[in-house]
Amino acid sequence: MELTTILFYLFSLITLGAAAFMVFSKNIVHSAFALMFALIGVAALYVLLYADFLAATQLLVYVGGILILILFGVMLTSLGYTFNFKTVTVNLAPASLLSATAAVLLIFAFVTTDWKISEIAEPTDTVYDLGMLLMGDYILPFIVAGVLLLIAIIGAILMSTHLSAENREGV
Amino acid sequence: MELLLAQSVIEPGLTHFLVVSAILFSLGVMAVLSRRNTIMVLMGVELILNSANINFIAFSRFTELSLDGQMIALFVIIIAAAEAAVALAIVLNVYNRFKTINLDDISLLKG
Amino acid sequence: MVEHTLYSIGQYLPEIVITATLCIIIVADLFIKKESNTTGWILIAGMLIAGYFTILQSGRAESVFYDMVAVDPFAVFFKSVLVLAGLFIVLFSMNSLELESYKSRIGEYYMLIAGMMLGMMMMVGSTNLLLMFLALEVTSICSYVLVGFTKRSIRSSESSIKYIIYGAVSSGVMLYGISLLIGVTAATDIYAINEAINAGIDQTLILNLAVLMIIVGFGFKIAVVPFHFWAPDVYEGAPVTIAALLAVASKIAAFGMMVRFFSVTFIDSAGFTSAGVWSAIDGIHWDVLLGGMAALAMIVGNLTALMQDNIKRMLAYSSIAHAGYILMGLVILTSEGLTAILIYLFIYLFMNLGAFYVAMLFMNKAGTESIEEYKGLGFRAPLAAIALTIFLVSLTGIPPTGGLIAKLYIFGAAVSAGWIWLVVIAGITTVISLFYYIRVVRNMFFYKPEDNTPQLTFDLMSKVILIALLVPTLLLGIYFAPLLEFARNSISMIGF
Amino acid sequence: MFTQLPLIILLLPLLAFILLIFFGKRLPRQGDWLATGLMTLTLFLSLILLVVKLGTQPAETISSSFNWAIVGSQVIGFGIMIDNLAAVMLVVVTLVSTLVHYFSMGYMKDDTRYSRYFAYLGLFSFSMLGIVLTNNILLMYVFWELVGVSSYLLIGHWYEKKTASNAANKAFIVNRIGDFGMFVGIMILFLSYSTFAFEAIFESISAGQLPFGSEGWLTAAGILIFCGAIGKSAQFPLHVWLPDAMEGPTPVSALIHAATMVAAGVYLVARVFPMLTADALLVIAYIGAITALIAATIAITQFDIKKVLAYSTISQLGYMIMALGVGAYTAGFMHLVTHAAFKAGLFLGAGSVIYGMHAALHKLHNHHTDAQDIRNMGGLKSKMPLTYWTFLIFTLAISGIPLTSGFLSKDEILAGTLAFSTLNGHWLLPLTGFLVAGLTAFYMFRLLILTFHGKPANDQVYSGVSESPKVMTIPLIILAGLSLFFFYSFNPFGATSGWFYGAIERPESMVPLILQPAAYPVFYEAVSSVHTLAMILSIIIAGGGVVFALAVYHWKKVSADALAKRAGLLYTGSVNKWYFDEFYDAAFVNGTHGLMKMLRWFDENIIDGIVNGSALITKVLSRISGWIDNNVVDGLVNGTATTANKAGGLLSHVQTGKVQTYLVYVIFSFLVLFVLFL
Amino acid sequence: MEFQILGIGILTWIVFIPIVGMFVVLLLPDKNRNAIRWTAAIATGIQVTLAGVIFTVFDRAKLGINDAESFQFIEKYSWITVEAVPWVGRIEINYFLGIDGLSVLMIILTAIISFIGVISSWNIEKMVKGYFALYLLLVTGMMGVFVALDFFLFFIFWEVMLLPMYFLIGLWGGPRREYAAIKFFLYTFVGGILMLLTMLALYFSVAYTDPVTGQSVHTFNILHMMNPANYVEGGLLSGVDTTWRYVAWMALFINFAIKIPLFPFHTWLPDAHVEAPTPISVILAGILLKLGTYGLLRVNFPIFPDGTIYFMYFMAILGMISIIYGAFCAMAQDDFKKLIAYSSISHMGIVVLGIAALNTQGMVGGVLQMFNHGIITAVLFLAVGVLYDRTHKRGLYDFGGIANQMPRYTGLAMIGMFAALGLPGLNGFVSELFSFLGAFEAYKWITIISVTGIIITAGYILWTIQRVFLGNTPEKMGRLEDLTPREMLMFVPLIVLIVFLGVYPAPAIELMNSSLGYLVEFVTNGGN
Repeated sequence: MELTTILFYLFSLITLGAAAFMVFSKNIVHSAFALMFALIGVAALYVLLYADFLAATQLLVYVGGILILILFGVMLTSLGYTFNFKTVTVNLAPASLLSATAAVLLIFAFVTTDWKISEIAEPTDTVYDLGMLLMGDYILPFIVAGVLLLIAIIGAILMSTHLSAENREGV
Repeated sequence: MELLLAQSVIEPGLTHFLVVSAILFSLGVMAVLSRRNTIMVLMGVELILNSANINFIAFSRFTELSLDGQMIALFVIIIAAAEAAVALAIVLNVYNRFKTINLDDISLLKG
Repeated sequence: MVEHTLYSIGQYLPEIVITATLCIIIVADLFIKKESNTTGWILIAGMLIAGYFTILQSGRAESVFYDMVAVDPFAVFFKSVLVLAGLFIVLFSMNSLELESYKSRIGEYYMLIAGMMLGMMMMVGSTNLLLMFLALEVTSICSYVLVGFTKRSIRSSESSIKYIIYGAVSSGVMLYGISLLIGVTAATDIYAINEAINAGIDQTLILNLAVLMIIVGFGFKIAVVPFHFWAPDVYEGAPVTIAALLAVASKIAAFGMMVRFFSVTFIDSAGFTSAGVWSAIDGIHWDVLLGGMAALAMIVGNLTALMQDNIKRMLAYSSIAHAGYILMGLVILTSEGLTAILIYLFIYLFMNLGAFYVAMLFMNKAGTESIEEYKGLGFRAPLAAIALTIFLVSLTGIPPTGGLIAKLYIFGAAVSAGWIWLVVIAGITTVISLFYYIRVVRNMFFYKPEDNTPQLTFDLMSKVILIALLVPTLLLGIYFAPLLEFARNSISMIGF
Repeated sequence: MFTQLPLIILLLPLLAFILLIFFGKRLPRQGDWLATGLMTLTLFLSLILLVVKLGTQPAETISSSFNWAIVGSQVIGFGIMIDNLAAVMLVVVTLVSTLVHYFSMGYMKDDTRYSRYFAYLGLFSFSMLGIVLTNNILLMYVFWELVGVSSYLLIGHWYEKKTASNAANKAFIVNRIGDFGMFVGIMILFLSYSTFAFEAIFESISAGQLPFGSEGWLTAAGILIFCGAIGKSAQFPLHVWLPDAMEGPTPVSALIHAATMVAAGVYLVARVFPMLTADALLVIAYIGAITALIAATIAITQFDIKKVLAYSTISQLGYMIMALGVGAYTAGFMHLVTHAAFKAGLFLGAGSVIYGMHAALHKLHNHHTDAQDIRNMGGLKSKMPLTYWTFLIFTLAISGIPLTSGFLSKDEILAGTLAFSTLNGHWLLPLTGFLVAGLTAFYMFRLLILTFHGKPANDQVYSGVSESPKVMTIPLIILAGLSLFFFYSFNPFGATSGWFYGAIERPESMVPLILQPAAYPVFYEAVSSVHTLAMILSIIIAGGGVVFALAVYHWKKVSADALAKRAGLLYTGSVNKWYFDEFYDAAFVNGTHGLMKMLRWFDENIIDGIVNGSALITKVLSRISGWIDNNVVDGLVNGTATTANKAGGLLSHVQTGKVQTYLVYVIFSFLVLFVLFL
Repeated sequence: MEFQILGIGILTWIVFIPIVGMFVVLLLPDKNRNAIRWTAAIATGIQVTLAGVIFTVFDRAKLGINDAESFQFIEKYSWITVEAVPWVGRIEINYFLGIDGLSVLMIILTAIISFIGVISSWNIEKMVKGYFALYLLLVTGMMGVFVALDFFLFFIFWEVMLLPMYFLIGLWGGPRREYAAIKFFLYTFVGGILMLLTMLALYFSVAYTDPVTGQSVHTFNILHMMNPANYVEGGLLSGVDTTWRYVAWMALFINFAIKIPLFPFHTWLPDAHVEAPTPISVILAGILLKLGTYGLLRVNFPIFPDGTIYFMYFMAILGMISIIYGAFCAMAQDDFKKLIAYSSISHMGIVVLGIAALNTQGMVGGVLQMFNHGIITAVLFLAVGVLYDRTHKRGLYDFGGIANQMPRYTGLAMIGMFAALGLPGLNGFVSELFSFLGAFEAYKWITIISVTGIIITAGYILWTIQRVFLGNTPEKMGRLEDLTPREMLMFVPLIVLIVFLGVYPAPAIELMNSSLGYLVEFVTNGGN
């Protein structure tokens, strides 16, 4: 058994276990931290897939950015009136049925499919290649992604600021 | 069959990663469908996006897709960040108006 | 490489102009007085310039940005239609009483519309799955915010949260589908995907799964049954201008993208020239699937619309039904079908915008969205009421209005392709649609207003906008040859 | 002259009609002089025509026609045909009409719609003349219906009375039923021969062309056309309208319902005689016989003076029809002519009596006594001598007493039936004939005696009665004269030698040989061999009837009540007109009413219901109408509105407003679609 | 082409004069009611004049039907033409007007009834401007249907009538007007959709070869659709006696049957008639119903001769049921207007029976009956309207003794009623006669049963006369004024026509004789 194999199973287990914990946990803060573990697990899986740059990005953006954002969200919306990190579930029966079915179907599809495999060799430096692609073939998506982030930031500010405060300013 | 199974246990190939992503996807769906808390739902969405990303990167390793897959995954992460920012801002806004972020209770519009 | 990038920029002027406008608005918003409409005018100017550049692109057929973007008649058609829709939406917005109390943020509002325009124009031109998804997300994120723009309205907030959750999940599923499609074909470019498919794909199960998941995303965007549930709630909660934008522009863009995706990706490139009919590859019957969805959309949309009292909600269901009619054209996937889609969308633009506009005017002046409370409006505001009547009649498809021509072509294409059962359902549901449209008309005209209610007066600009929407709606019902020509020439996509 | 003169004769009454309808009220004396004058002129012209026709071209049939319309390649011509039959009939019609005009000037003097009345008389005369003059069965049908409508208008002249308008309706509708048959007959003829003209049709038949290639259709066509006659001539089973039609003014009854219009049926049969097959004729004969018998048995027990006359008319018409049916063509037609004179006289006489009674009752302000009931009369002989004597002559004529015209024609008919039975063995026909002859004599004398003899029923009234004015009595006298034998034949015991028999001859049958009735020579031989026997029998039977009537009502040797009691059911049946009206009411009128109510219900609930009910439309319509009108109570609509709301609720239920529920639907749909496409 | 006014063909004039009138009406101030009325009167008056010109000039010998050469007053301009793109033929929609013996009578009828309708609308006081604008639009639609030879144009005119009619019933009608209006709208719209689909199927199955360019051109030209040679190989409706052709025939038939209205598609009619204001009832019964039978003759018969022959009996039986059923239902009504509405069903059944016979007599009778019924029923509805104006009642039991109070009115109305009853000497008889004659040749028993309808008709008409005109005046009715000169003006022309055509129908028959004869020949030969 090679190391990569062991690592794969390990990280897969971590990822899926954390994700499952996140989904089923009653406490939202616990869920958020479980999500962190899941995301880290995914990053590790990226490494196994030779995507080291992506793994780094995953850690930076997701764990460093999005997760913090989510935690902020949790805090902001759970503070103020009551401290309540507990959350409840709805649609439990249909949701579990549907997601279980989805899982079964997807796994069935993946397992039965005869994939055309053409494995690539372990690349030396994905960062360079990715950078070249980004400035070349993917220049347009790159720029657009920038615009998207700009819009998202302005939109987020727009949505999160209090209007009532402005009203007081007499606008 | 047994041999195939044994082999696949031993060597993690494309299918292994896909299966992981499938389970992750389903868990995301589960969260989206079943959690009352809006933020939980958003976390579920993140799981879905991550599962797709696993696919992209797995394909980039195991098929002729090569780096394109990683590229797409990169953009997906950016998109996820933007979406999360906006979504959380909206959640805050809703929280200000409804004093709750339980999706179940946000249902004035119907019929 | 750099040369190509530079050249591509030259071919991408409309989008670039919009992006520039977006930036200018952000900057201008910092300096100008908050109460003015200046940012709106800037956007209009930007869109006009973009429209101008779009027209300059007509007749061209090339691929730019490393085969990610097509500049072809198809894209030009959609871009011009989108610009037209955008112009009207901005004009509506300037008139909207609803937005009046958000004047301090109107700059952001127009900025977001600009962003949405950018996203939509990219949607219709992209030939790369990544760019398509990115464009879709740009559009969506802008629209999520716009739907919640009127923050004081609790309904607006609710609709924005519903919209973003629904949208995020849908696009997540779609993304998963895209990942599978890319994985199975090892290509991101739709032409390359097409090649791979034509070369023979063994993994049809995955292909099915992938396309189905992608359809979830498209279905969400065009609001077609069974992916339509967000539409009524969101339309009702959103500001009416944004509801119009979603019902018209965003739907048009999504159709543009969807048509391009399906007709390029699943074309049988061998059979295409000889048979004269585009046919999807063997063993996969997306046409039946889409046909079923179209039928469902027509049935559910029209039936549920019967029950509605809120005019925006009614128009939401009506637009779900219309999505069904338009989808018929895609189901057929012949050149006639595609022509019919373009014709339909073009006419749909005017009549649906018109209906939304009058609804907005009535909301401004009479303060109601309830169809029940439209009673007597025909006497209080004859011009607007007559205009609304014409728009609704057009939506029903009664001559001499453009709506008939739209239906005529879509039905005709379906008949010629032998989709009789679909056409029959379309016919029956058209009859059903008569009821809810005519109910509005009846309420307006068949009841006398109460004695002391004042006449509603509209300013000149409202009237001009109204006429600008009315004239094409009527004219296209009588003389539609140019449109026909335009649409016919516009179905050619790059590579075909 | 034979093209213009008939046209003028035809159009003069129409002119009168048009002038009176538009200007009647503004003319002096409301234009009665105009109508009467024009009618008199018509009479003279008709007489001239008759004389000239008989004098110059007795054997010719003169016809002229023009193209009325061209449909496809078929030319439909209309025209005029003058043969002896038409010429004689023309005089009969114009004569009776003229006399009725004169009589009406007195009788209708104070009527509120005096000019309208004369206008309608003009319309009637026009239509009747049209029937007589046409050469074409379609045109005949046209005038046939016009006669019907003018009769409708005249019966309903006093339309304020419900009974009058009812009677008018009844007359029209019952006639329509007959006309329906005639119409079908006409269609058969036209489709077989592509023409409506009598002569052309006969020619084609004689050339061996059968309708739709079948002999049965020829018989059917004949019988169907005869249906028209059944209606118009009040034959069994459509005779019920005629007694009711007596609601019209009495002169109208004389004109239309005794002398001319009802005779149109007979004229029709005479016209189409050449195309009638033996079978058809047999049917005709039996219908006539049945009619004659039924009507006579009813007439015996009636007390309304006009009703008695009405039933007697039906009976006599049955006679004529029977005569034609058995082949006694000339006799039948002659009876038409003689009957026209004496029956018109009888009606006018009755009119005179009613007029007198009315005037007397009016003076006494007595409005509850029926002026037409013979039980309220009696002994009027001395008060109205002119009326009485003329009435007597008419009664003798109708009873078939020698020296009258009625004797001549009736005798020939009876001989004809007898001859027919000797040839074919249909002995029921002569039996009926003789029986009816006796009954006729009986009830006519009963009428005469009860009206004019005996003691007055009410002295007060009696004293008020006086003779009618000259304008009314002179027509009576003229008609009485015409009821004597010498106008028709100088031999009081045989008409065959008279001018009438010379002028009117039975036409040759055109139908194929195997379908023909007995040939004329054969028949004629049979007639002459039984003629004397028939004559003797008829005199005896008629005399017997008269004597019996005298015995019962004049000499009171036999009690009428006792007779009635002994007759039992027969009497009750007769008094109640054999329950025809009741039967028709129950079977047809109520049937129609029931059917129409049922269909209306069906239409409003089932057809409309199906339309409304086809699930969606119901829902929509009901909702919409619910919105539309909350005040109108509409059970159907309201009932479905609630179910519609339920259905609407079901659909809206999907739209819960909960975004996660929507997502459940989405994922579910996705999975379902996937499984479907797997 | 020879008849042009200001360079525009006479048919265009006669169709679009009311639209011109409509715009004038819209421009006139609301207050100036008389000017609005006069505008409408002048517009329709011009139509009558033009119809008169057409009547005079019309060449009776020309056949028409499927031969473009022998149509008259042809106007043909290209309307929509899109040149060929590689894999689809050229498409073509034409502005193609023309008349033949089939349509000329209908044009005259439309002109006359529209004009009378304006006169009868004179006392409309509510929203005069809107009323006349819609009225004139309606007139254009009706006239257009009768002259259009391009299916698309035909369809447009057909559907254009919907909305004005909806408003005219819905805004100016009686108490249940909205229900009636929506019902009318619904029914007709259903038919319209069926026609639309069939039209499209035809369009794609028919392509003629352009003699100039040799291109294969898909076309909406009705005349081209009649030519079996123009059906493309493998088209949905190509071939003879195929299922799809029968389906298409049936779809069109249902559309037209709704308009006629034929049992069991008739239930919109009583409601619409009862609720509509008098002039609209007149238009509805006088012209609109004829569109249905006209459509059958113009479209169904020549384009689908195979279907027509196949469904002959079916049509005849429906005609028969309509005759009897309509008559019985009419008899059961207490409402004067409803009674006339049902009588229309009965009388239109005669038209269908006549044309279903597929022979010249039946055809001539049917078309003549269309004209005659238009005139007669107009008189009857006007008659009801006159009474309604005075008493605001329509129940048959509300009246009585009108004859004494309004003698002139009674006279005129009774002529109308007798014409409806089929009295010889009045026009109704002539057309019924030919219809039945034709039908009898084809269907013996069906016709015999149908003819019994005339007995029932006599029954309900006489009953109505008795209840309304005869008897004594009920006390609550009060004194009624006899016809005013304006009312006389609307009655007299129609009555004159009734009598004249009853006595001498040749002028009307000769207009259509040759065309209809040819139509029969054409259909019975299976379109060759």
